[in-house]
Amino acid sequence: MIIHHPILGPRDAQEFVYLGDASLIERPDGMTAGVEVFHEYLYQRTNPAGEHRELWYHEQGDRSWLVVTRNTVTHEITRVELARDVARSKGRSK
Amino acid sequence: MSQSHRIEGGQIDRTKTLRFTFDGVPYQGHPGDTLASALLANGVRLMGRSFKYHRPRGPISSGSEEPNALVELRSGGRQEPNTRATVAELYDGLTANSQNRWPSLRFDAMGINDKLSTFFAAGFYYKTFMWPKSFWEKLYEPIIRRAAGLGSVTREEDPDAYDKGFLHCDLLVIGAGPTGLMAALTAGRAGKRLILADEDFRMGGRLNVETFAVGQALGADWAAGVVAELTSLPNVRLMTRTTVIGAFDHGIYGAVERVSDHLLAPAQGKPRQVLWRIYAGKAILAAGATERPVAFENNDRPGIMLAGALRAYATRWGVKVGERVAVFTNNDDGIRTAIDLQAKGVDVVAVIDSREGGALLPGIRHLQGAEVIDTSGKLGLKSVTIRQANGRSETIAVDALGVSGGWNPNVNIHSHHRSRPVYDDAIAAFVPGQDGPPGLSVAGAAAGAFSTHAALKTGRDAAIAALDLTGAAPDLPEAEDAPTRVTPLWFVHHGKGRAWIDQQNDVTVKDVKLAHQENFTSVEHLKRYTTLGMATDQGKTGNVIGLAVMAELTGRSIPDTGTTIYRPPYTPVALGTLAGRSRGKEFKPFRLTPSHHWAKEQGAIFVEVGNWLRTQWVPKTGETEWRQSVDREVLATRKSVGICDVTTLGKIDIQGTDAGAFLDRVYANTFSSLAVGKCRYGLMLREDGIVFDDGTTARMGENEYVMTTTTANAVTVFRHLEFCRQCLWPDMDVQLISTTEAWAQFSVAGPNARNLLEKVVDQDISDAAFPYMGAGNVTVCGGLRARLFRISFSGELAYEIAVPTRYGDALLREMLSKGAEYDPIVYGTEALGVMRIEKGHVAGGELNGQSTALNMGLGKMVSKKKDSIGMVLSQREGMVQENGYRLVGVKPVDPQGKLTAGSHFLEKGAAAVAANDGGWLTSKVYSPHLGCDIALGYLKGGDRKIGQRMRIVNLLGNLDTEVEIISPHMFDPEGERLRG
Amino acid sequence: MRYSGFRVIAEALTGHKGWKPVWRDPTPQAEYDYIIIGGGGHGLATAYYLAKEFGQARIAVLEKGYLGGGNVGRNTTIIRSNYLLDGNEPFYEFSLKLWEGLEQDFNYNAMVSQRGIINLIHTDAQRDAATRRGNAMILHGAGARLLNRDEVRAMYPWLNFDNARFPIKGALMQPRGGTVRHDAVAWGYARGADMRGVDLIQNCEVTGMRIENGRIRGVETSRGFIGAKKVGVAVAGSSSKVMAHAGMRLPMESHVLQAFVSEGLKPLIDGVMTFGAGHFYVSQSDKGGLVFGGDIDGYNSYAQRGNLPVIEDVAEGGMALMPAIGRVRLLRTWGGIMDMSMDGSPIIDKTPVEGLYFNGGWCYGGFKATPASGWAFAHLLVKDEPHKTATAYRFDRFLKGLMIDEKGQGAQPNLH
Amino acid sequence: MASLMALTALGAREPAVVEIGPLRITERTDLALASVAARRGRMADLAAAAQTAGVPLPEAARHQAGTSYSAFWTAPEMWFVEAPFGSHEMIADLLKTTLGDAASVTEQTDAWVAFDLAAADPAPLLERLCNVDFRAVPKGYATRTVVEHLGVYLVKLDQGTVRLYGPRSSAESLLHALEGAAASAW
Repeated sequence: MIIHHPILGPRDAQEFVYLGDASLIERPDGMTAGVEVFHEYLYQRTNPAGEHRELWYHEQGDRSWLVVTRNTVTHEITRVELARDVARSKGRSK
Repeated sequence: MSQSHRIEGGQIDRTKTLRFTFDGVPYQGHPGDTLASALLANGVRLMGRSFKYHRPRGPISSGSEEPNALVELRSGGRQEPNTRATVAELYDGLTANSQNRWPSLRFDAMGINDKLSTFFAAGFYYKTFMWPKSFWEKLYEPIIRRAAGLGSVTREEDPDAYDKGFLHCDLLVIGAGPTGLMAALTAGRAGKRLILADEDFRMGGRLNVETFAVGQALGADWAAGVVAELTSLPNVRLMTRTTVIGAFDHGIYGAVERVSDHLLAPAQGKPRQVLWRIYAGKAILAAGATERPVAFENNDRPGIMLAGALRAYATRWGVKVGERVAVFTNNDDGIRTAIDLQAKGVDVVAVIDSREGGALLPGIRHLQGAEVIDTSGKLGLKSVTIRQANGRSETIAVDALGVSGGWNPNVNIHSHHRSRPVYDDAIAAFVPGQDGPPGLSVAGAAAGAFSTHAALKTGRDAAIAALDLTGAAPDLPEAEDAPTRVTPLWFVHHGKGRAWIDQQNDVTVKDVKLAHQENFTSVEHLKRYTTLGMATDQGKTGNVIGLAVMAELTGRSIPDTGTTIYRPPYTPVALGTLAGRSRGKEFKPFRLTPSHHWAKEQGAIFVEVGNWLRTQWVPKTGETEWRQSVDREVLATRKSVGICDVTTLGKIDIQGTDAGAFLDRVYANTFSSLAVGKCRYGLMLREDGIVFDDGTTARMGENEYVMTTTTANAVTVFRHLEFCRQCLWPDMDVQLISTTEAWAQFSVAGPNARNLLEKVVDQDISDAAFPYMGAGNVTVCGGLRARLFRISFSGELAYEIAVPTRYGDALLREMLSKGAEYDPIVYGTEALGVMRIEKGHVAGGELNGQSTALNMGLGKMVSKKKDSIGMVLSQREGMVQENGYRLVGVKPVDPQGKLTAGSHFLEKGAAAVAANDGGWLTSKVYSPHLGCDIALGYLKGGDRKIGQRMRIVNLLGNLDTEVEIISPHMFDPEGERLRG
Repeated sequence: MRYSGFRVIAEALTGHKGWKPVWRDPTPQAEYDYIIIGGGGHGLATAYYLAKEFGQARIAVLEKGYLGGGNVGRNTTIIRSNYLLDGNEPFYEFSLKLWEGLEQDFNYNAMVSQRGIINLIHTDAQRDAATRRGNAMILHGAGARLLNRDEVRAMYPWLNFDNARFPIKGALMQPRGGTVRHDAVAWGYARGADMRGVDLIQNCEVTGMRIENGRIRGVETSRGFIGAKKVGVAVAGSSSKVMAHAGMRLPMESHVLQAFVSEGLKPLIDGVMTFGAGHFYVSQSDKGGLVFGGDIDGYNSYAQRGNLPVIEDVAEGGMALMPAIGRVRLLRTWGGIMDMSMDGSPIIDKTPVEGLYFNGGWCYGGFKATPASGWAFAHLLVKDEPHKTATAYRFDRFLKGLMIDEKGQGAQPNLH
Repeated sequence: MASLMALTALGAREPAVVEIGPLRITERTDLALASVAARRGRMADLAAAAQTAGVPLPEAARHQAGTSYSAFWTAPEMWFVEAPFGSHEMIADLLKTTLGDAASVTEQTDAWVAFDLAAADPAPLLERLCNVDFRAVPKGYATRTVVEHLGVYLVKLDQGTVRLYGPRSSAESLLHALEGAAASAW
């Protein structure tokens, strides 16, 4: 597969390490959320057959974490964003 | 009798003679020959035996679709089983042997299977061999396994090298027949980066075979002209002997280039084959079409082949397969074979044309509405029996028969993304369907456009479309544009004999009928039940016929019956090629420590730790047992001082104004409160509350920390930290970089550790100036920058000292010589393990990805006062059970008693059953200090069992040892030594 | 129709005219007591045991494609019970015991062949882990042996012993491990179920679930609504898709696992072997092909096809272990879709919907589990209680912190 | 300064020079290296300080040569800065002093082994080693890539010269891979 890195352009997916659903960005706050909320966050997956937003890490590249929107049936990639930007757009900061 | 069947013409170099042997018999051929063409030129038709019935077989094709003519090529470590003689390029000195026969190809004892074939109907084995139960492994299966298989593998190492590589292009053209050449010419002239790949050693495809003109030239000459032009273009890469094996995601194609297979052996330093990963902006599949036979009784005898192959042997290779030849066809292309052969002076005794009507061939006996119903000739064709339109049968003596049932477009690569081909009634064949690999278009015969004109035109158009070309395109040369005129004929209805569909796997029309009778009517069931299409040719010639037979039996149309799709690779690929250079010692790169060269001089024993080679121990003269060395290293360290290379531990530089706050989030314990110049043991959890990693992290400055990870987790911890930094807390001011290899780091441990270090460190490192858990920048040996950490994994007064890696070797030698008065020794990973287990420090065996801080006795380290990764989920009920596993120390009651890591805990007197399983030993060593085996283990409720006696049982080694459960801190539990 | 050697001979002598269809193609009835969604190995085994062992009737299996077309038809055919953890080992041992009597039980030769499995050991840490595992196996009655280097060498002298990057130091062996002719498992169960009146309905895709007041009433299918008192889902690979019809999210991801077969060869490898220093495992089929595999491709996928890097990675492992196979050719690759669960272990459990039961999350270990999975799922469907060997396979184990994580990789499905 | 004798990454006193066909591989032990990363929100400050200090901070995927300092981009807001080892052995300290608290600076000199590859056309070699489209990328291109399982930085210094930074501990394996590919390429 080829991932069009927002900074570096097309790169072979072999340079990346896959993590999983991009919802892993939305980690609850451990001081307020309990076991059930963390359970939902860490374990439950939508696992769609179709468009999937997922985290890839450019380990053999610039070490950027990316959010890749990819179709799990065709493997077509329609969007690639820096995970940091996505995280900020979700209101994450420090 | 040399080359008795060689006739005039062909693209072989008759000025040179190549010698080769088949089954030990010497023959001659010419450059340009394949093994099959050369054997046929020598009158050899029998080249193999079938898989199941061991039927005598010759080649049916002249290409990679060949199911029959499989040989063991070469010998020794280079022996290649199942090599298709039809594509094996002849070279001087080639040796080949027939396979799957005993004692010889002509007299194969297993040929008895053919006589008993009625007992070996499709799937018979599913219905028998079940009694008595134990006989399957003992009797039936061993017999079946010995009989099965095709070629044999030598047990020797393959001596040849294989390479891999990466290519980039705007356009990949797969196949260099008329379609591919025209596409390439169009793109090449437009200046596009182009790769043209063809599996043959000569480009041109069917143009090398056909006798008609393209433009003003013979087709082959036109092709040669185009190849010459393309060769002159700097933007074009022509790759002969290169098979595109698969279409993978996003325009990545795999291709195998056979660099040296046409040579006796690869040239010095050169690989046998190269696996290329081609990154193609666009691709055109111009793979042509494969002729298919017709199933009729005994249609598998040597001498019966595809009509196009019969023609190819005559025209391209100058070989007549037989003296008296007939052609059996249902389409006009078969007719072409008769015409070309006759023009070559071959005696064409009959054309058996299943179609009715139309013009009769002049000068040839042309029987219309006729079919071949049987053949004779045990080891090679002697006659065919035909049924004429009027129903009369007749036997005709022939020694070769060309069969054409039409042509199947080579859609294979187009369906590698699971696109299903669709049936085209006009050509009675499957053509590419929808949803093929994005960026891949199909042209020419592969798309069902069979005439030469259509090939040239669709090739050109495909290139224009793929690349959005706007300039002038090359003119199309004049070429034949004749229709194929095929009237489907899949199998000849006649009698009770066997008519082969899949020749290698011996699948006959009868087998398909039986599958239908038993309701294995889905195309996938048909394939799996009969093994149709599962042979080395993957059904390139037979699949469609099997499908058509099933369609007739079920009364459904062929499209309704379905089709199987093709998967990579297009043709089988040597595993060596797929592995490239990653084999033997080169399987993974080595990582060498800064002390490696010193250790090698000392005769050290090394151990693989991931990709690292670490010193396991350093034997001294006279030491014959590893334990002698390890015990000595431990005792010498505890007595005076020992040095260990710990460079392999991961080191991560963490800077930024939020570095401390960041560490508080990623570690279970707190780091923001750590004073500058101090270090602290850190425990890192995964989000699921399981311990991820541990290590000491030092605060080198207000906004600067150095984190240490375990050797094993250095990469995964770094990745995790980047995840936390970028995805969870994107606005924290934290910068990370690995410095693992930048510093050579040595542990210096033992009562004389400080004394020794004082010989090299330029600053005051007294206990007052550099207390326990101190950390800081120092210099050594008169000003070399260094880092010093006062940390201990051994329980001794200990430091870790780091210098830039290039000075590591020198620092080690300097410490050994400057500190000689303390008799320093260098210890390896074994002694390291002994000392850490004596101290109850966790390492690999305990950090197993299944254990919590609580399990390790470190539960209190998980701070609840702050949010950190894993804190919440570490509190789940199943992970805080009172009777859960706890880390304990173990020693045998009898000091002579033995322990083994991985052994399990049982109570005294308890039966060795799972219900009594108390846990297991994670790590075990011999402690020279305590004079007995000691171990760490996870024991259920272990914290409440200290002082109790249990048994340690290893059921794999008949070990049953009474032990005492003790604190994991087995040596100097108060830690007086390390604070000394 | 009972199969036997005599029958084969008798049919051979009379032109094979007497063989009957192995299963019927029934029209779906309006309602069943049990609907099993998924005509793969687990679904067919469940139906078979429901009828045979639990005496149930009015059972249908709904299959969207053809019987046995899922992972039971696309795996590397290995059976073993060499598991480590208490939650797993009794279940897989139960499964192995069922394999050992399976052919006589369903009168179909699935070629269950216990030629042994060895897991090669390359480091001391691996030996310690193998010792722990081997002891756990013996404690559970599964049997195990620890082989030293010489014993491995005696078995396969042509492995890379002398020039290995990671030397072979021994192996953990389960002599009872082996292989089974995978398609025959599906066909044997299908035939056995059909003979006992189970309706096996092919080309029938479930498109929805009718749930009223928290209770399942039946399923919508491409062939219309079919009512049911109880519905069991056994569609591993597609579990998330099917359970979404009931509004459920699952602790799993779908991933592609590729497998490979070489051209046919004369006997080279007798048993099953796994390489402990890379991603590679191999056996040789009775037909002669080397059947081998490695890691999953590693990203969510429903595509049933993989990519080149994993093919290369597997070949590298193979060549590192067996330098003699350089000229052996890879014939065919295929990809199956795995339910990769959050701890690498399966789920056989009730759901919040009354009458709806779930069986999935088999990761790439589902084939060997087929008999026990079918049996345990049938048990659950009939008795509403988990089978004694499957009590740990609950949905709530993640909430409770009772993961069954053999590899210790945590909640990252692609690492299991 | 110090009395300790350095060893090269290949364990020798002197850097290696290897010639294979038209290729010359030169081990570079005379380069000092440090990573420079902008502190959060301080990119402008860093850029200004770098400009003053003569430290180039090229855009993504680029290498830029300077008078004493050269640099290539490695990650968002992060660079590897090169300088002559003889004059800049203390490169990290020097850069910290000049760049101040706008940057996080870390010494990287000995984390890497550097090989300069020189040939009239290195493409036949590189296409056997990594997926970089060497013919297409411009002079000054810098990227991280993978060579025989090893993560390396590749810098196209000019049409015929390539610098590879590989993990120092694997210097021997990397050189071995280069030699094998070179023998195959030419």
